[in-house]
Amino acid sequence: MVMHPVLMIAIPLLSAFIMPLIKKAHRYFAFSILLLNTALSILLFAKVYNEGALYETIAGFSPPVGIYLAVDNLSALLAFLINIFATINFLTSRQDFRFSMLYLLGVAGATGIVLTGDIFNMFVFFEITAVASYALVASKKDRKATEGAIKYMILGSVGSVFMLVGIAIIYSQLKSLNLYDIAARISSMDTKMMWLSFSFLLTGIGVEAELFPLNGWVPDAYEGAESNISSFLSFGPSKASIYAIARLLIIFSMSRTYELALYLGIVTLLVGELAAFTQKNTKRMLAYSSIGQMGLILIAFSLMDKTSYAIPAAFFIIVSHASAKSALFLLSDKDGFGDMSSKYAGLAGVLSLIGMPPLAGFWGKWYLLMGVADEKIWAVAAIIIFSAVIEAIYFARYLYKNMEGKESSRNSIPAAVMVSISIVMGILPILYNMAGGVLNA
Amino acid sequence: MLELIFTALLVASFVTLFVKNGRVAAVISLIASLLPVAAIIDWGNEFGLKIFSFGLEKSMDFPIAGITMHFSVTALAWFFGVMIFFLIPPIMLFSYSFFEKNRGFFPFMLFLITAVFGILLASDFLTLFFFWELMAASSFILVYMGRDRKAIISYLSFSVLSAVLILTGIALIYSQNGTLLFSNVAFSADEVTVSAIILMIAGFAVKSALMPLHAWAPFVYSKADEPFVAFLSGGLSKMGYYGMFLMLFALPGAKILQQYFDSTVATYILALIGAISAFIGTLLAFMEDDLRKLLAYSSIAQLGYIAVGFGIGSSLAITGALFQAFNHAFFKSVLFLAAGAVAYRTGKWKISELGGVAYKMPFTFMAALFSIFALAAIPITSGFAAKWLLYEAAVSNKYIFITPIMLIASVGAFLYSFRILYGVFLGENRHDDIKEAPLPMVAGMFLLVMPLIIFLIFPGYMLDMMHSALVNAGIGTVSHTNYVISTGMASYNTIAVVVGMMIAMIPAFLIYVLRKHRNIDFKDNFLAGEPYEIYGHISMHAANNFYKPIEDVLMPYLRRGATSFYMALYNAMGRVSKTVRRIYTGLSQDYAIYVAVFLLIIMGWLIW
Amino acid sequence: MRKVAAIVIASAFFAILLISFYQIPQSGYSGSEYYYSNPITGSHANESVPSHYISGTKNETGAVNAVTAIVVEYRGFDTLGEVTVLFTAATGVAFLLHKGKGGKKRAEANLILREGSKLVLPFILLAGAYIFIHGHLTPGGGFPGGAVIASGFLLMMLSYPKFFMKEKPVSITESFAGITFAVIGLLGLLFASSFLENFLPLGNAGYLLSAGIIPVIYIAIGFKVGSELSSIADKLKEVQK
Amino acid sequence: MMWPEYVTVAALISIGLYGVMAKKNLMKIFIAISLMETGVNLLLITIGYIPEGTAPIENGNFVKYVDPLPQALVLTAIVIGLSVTALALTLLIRYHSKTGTLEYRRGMKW
Repeated sequence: MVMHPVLMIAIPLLSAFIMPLIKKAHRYFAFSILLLNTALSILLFAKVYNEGALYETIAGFSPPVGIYLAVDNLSALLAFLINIFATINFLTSRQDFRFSMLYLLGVAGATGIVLTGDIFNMFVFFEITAVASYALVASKKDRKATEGAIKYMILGSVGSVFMLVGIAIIYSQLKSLNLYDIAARISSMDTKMMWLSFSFLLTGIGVEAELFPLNGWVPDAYEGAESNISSFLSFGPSKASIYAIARLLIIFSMSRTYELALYLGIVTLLVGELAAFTQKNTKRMLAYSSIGQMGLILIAFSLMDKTSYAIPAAFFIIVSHASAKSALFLLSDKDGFGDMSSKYAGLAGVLSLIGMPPLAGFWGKWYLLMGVADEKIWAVAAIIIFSAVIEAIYFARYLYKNMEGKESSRNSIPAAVMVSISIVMGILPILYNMAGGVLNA
Repeated sequence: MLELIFTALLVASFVTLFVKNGRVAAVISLIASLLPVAAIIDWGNEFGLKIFSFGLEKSMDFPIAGITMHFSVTALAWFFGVMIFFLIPPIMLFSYSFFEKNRGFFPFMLFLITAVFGILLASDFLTLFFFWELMAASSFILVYMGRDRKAIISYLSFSVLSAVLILTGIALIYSQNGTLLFSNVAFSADEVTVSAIILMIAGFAVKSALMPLHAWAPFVYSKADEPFVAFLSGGLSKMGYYGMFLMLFALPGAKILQQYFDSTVATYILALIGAISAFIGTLLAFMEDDLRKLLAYSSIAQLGYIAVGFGIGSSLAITGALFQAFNHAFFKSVLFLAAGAVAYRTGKWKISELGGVAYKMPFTFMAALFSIFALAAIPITSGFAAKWLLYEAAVSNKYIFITPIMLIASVGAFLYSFRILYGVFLGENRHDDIKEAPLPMVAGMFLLVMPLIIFLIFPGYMLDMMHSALVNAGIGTVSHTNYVISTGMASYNTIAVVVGMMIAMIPAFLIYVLRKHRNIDFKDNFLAGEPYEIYGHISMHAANNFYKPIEDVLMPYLRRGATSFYMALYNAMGRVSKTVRRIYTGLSQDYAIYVAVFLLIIMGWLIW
Repeated sequence: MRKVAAIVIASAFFAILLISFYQIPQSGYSGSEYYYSNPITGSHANESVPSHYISGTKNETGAVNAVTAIVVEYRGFDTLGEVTVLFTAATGVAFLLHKGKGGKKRAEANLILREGSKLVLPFILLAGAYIFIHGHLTPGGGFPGGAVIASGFLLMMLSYPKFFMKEKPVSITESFAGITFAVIGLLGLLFASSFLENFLPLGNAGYLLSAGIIPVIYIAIGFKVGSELSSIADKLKEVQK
Repeated sequence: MMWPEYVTVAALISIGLYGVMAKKNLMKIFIAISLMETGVNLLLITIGYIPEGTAPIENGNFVKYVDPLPQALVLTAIVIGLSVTALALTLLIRYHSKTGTLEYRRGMKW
């Protein structure tokens, strides 16, 4: 079969359209679509891995004129991650067919952000995910959820306006919306306009990517939402957005933008970890911790131009954070690890986040520090060490707090499966070849 | 073959995870833990312990996860292997009776053993670090089962600190050398390498509980399961010293440090830290009422001596340090196990609540007694040989500041050993209803005492075992025969010492045997025959507030120790954190202001 | 305090936006500095993207209206996304507000409004249909057409307080319209080479039956937007207090 | 250079931003967001505009057409803005029914 990445977006959309017609079996239907999507993403990754980057034009027009999807190793892997976590997470849904629809749309949007090669198309997918997420966050129907969703919505809308301004400025200069066309011709752009558009785009995407200080909505939305939705937010939109920021950095490949991203990452990391340090509410603590991890991912991406370790580092931190943090969010509907699988998920998740092998977090930390040492940026190394210790302290407290659990979380088995993915990803050899032979000492 | 051992250990670990019955799990674990022992014995043919051989390979390249892990056994690793893996079967034997139900001790212990095996065999930094982290993770889970808040938080945060320090060091070394294989790494005296060495030694020092980084130890040692603590103190703490030895002498980091600083200041600081650890650890130990905490501080103190040896760095000192490490592995394991056995029968940990256990648990007492002799370095034990080598090294290198500290600490060791002996085992008999610990426990403890006795008489064997490790590191060895160690200053003939002690003992023994003695009630002994009743309820327990005067003098200073420093740091971080959280005011208007200001700032920063 | 800060920030923003817009060139889109390069092949073209649209619309899509050609064909994927966003919002509204029955009674509108709106409704619907059917020929298309249709229903809701959209037919229309769009896209993948690619004959440009799949998609969009907007209005009305 | 349009765009976006930052009433905040969206839409249109250009619908006689792409983008942007507004109204209705107000009262923080 010829592999079309567009199917990974079109099929969930189509099935979301079909959903109102088959209200009864919506859960099975949505689940099988998600499974199918995961299978497609595996095929896609296999193809991209073997044959190199894959381009798919849409509507038959060559790229800058038409839209196209550009899939490389990293984006294929991210698409896979988003879909497989979405599949597992979906097992915990207990609501009506509209929830399944919104969920599918959100997943399709996040996948689209990762796969698309067109900046306006990316904006559209951002909006799909964002609108779906607003509704999903509010799905709990209590005051907190509504409040969180409203804050998310206000900041998200402001962000999308800024993103659109950025796109408009780029378009006014280059008359093109294609990411790679823009990247190729960015040097012909007026410098001031370039910086302007970069700032607007960074701000716009940064709201979704939970960067400090654009992340005011994060703790409230995560706290207010149902635990499986917090989990969805932490592996879906946020990961897709941070990848979009990485693409943005590649397009505006200037040492200054990387420098800015590095500072931004550091500030985000410190603020997130410090804010999590004394937070008593588990979900809020996890949300702050997510902010910190996003900062770490951004730090990794900001070293992209300097060292080849950056991308594997970022990837593994993404894997570890997506799996472990999502699992912890899933467990957060009850205080305490009551049964075996939630104990396992909680412990392994925390161990992955603080970087213990053979979990994916270990490789993230390994590559990141390798990259930092390669570049000899001591301050960053010190900050990473500091934040790792802070993280260890509050996660130890989290583990202690959850040790005595009487009732077990309803989501414990999906959470355990999610964490297991972190382990599998930590051992799966194919991922390391991506990083080239850098490790074969 | 080698991968078979790893696989078998891992499989055993997974199997025991699902075995609910503690006895069955213990038997499986015992058998599994014999595998590394067998491997060590087999490799012993090359390194000086010829027992039998079944031809196990000495190195292995194992491709996993897209990278190749390099394993090979070196003389150093083998010596540490002897030190660590012989501990485990007796501990498992002990655990057979200790755990009624399998609550997770066995699987993670086996996992831990796998990790330690991996660390010792690793011949590149990635493999080393990988297994180091596995060790940290599995030991953390074992600590986690102790269900103590402080233990969990302190152990996890210090483990992570250790891990990131080591990882940063490794990354620096890699950026300088472009290789991670020990055999290819060539240190040069530049600041990157030097900071890498210092970072890694700091990381390893966390595990070996050196003084400023020891704060986790008292909490963890006093709250986790005893068999695990025995291994933690006896075995795992040595892994830190293994790493230090690797960095300082096997990859000659000590020379680089000397070259870079143009003096021995770096290693002198290490020795000083070790001596201070020994000193303060001892002080804290003899004021402690909780038996396990006492042993924890004692561990910190005893491990400090090893650092002194490494810091001095002469062949004499390192020999002494390794000897001390070996002794400590065994006697401290026995002591923790004995504490566990006592608690198993009495359910008590406080010295002030215990007493007279020896009357009911004589075998436990004997094992503990011998270990205490070794701990206090009484001349007839192997502990003495180690300390003697260390003192001589310190004196001969004119470490005029460190030597007295060590001597005082060593005297302090007598003081707290006495408290264990008298407060727990002797003195007023408060426990009439207990009986001797179960046979497997006693057997385990006696098995662990065996090496202490062997190396008491034949310290030369010990020196033989570490011979090739020292030679490979270019350190040189101390000349010796089986029972005579000769250094520049003097020679220590164990036969002579033992015989001398025996002769000194004979009169006492004769008195005990020949004279008719009568048992005097403890109360009479204590009150010199006066009727007990007139005193009412006085505490006859000599171990209670035994060192009150010293405590009164020293406590104000010790209270400002490392632990309170970390607590202050923790609280300060908490305040910073509370301030930071104020950013999130909960008003979307404020957040919008942040967004706008952020946009303005980055625009300004980028354009101008 | 907050207001002062907000005013300062907003005026700084105003200034910055003005200064930056000052530099946006207004020289059209055909200059050589806008010539694009194909990211797949790396070849450089001798035209800019917009001029390609202007010159190629008729031949490549068969439509006369370049905006429609872009919306449905060249950037049809965006439009699918856009429809999806609206669909998501409609679903979200229904998801969050469902079972909000009733609301307080409002006075009936007067006779003229009631009868008048009955009278105009067919014409409004017809106008909407006209707009989306002729999307490839005249200004307009599925979105404006759908909006016009929804406005007809809105008018009914205003004049008849008890007027409710029946949920089932609306959602079925919505679904089928969406399915049509996505299925046409997939058929493009099947019959032509890529998603949303035209597989119908282009016909004579300027005629109603021309431009391949554009009218089909626009009709689907028209129905979809119409039903979605009406259902959103309906849902919001239901909970009115 | 088209001053009136650009001034309007800048003013709309800034006023909208001011509203989001300073207004207490959530309804007003969403109105402000709509203002910003309108500003951006106007910006896109203005960017695509050529003086004396006509709508890009081919009618036989060659004239100067305006850039058709921004118009297509604006179409998308308008619909997205509409969707967000619809959802926002829904949430505001919910918020009002839970708290009886459209301002943050004892909300979540820290």
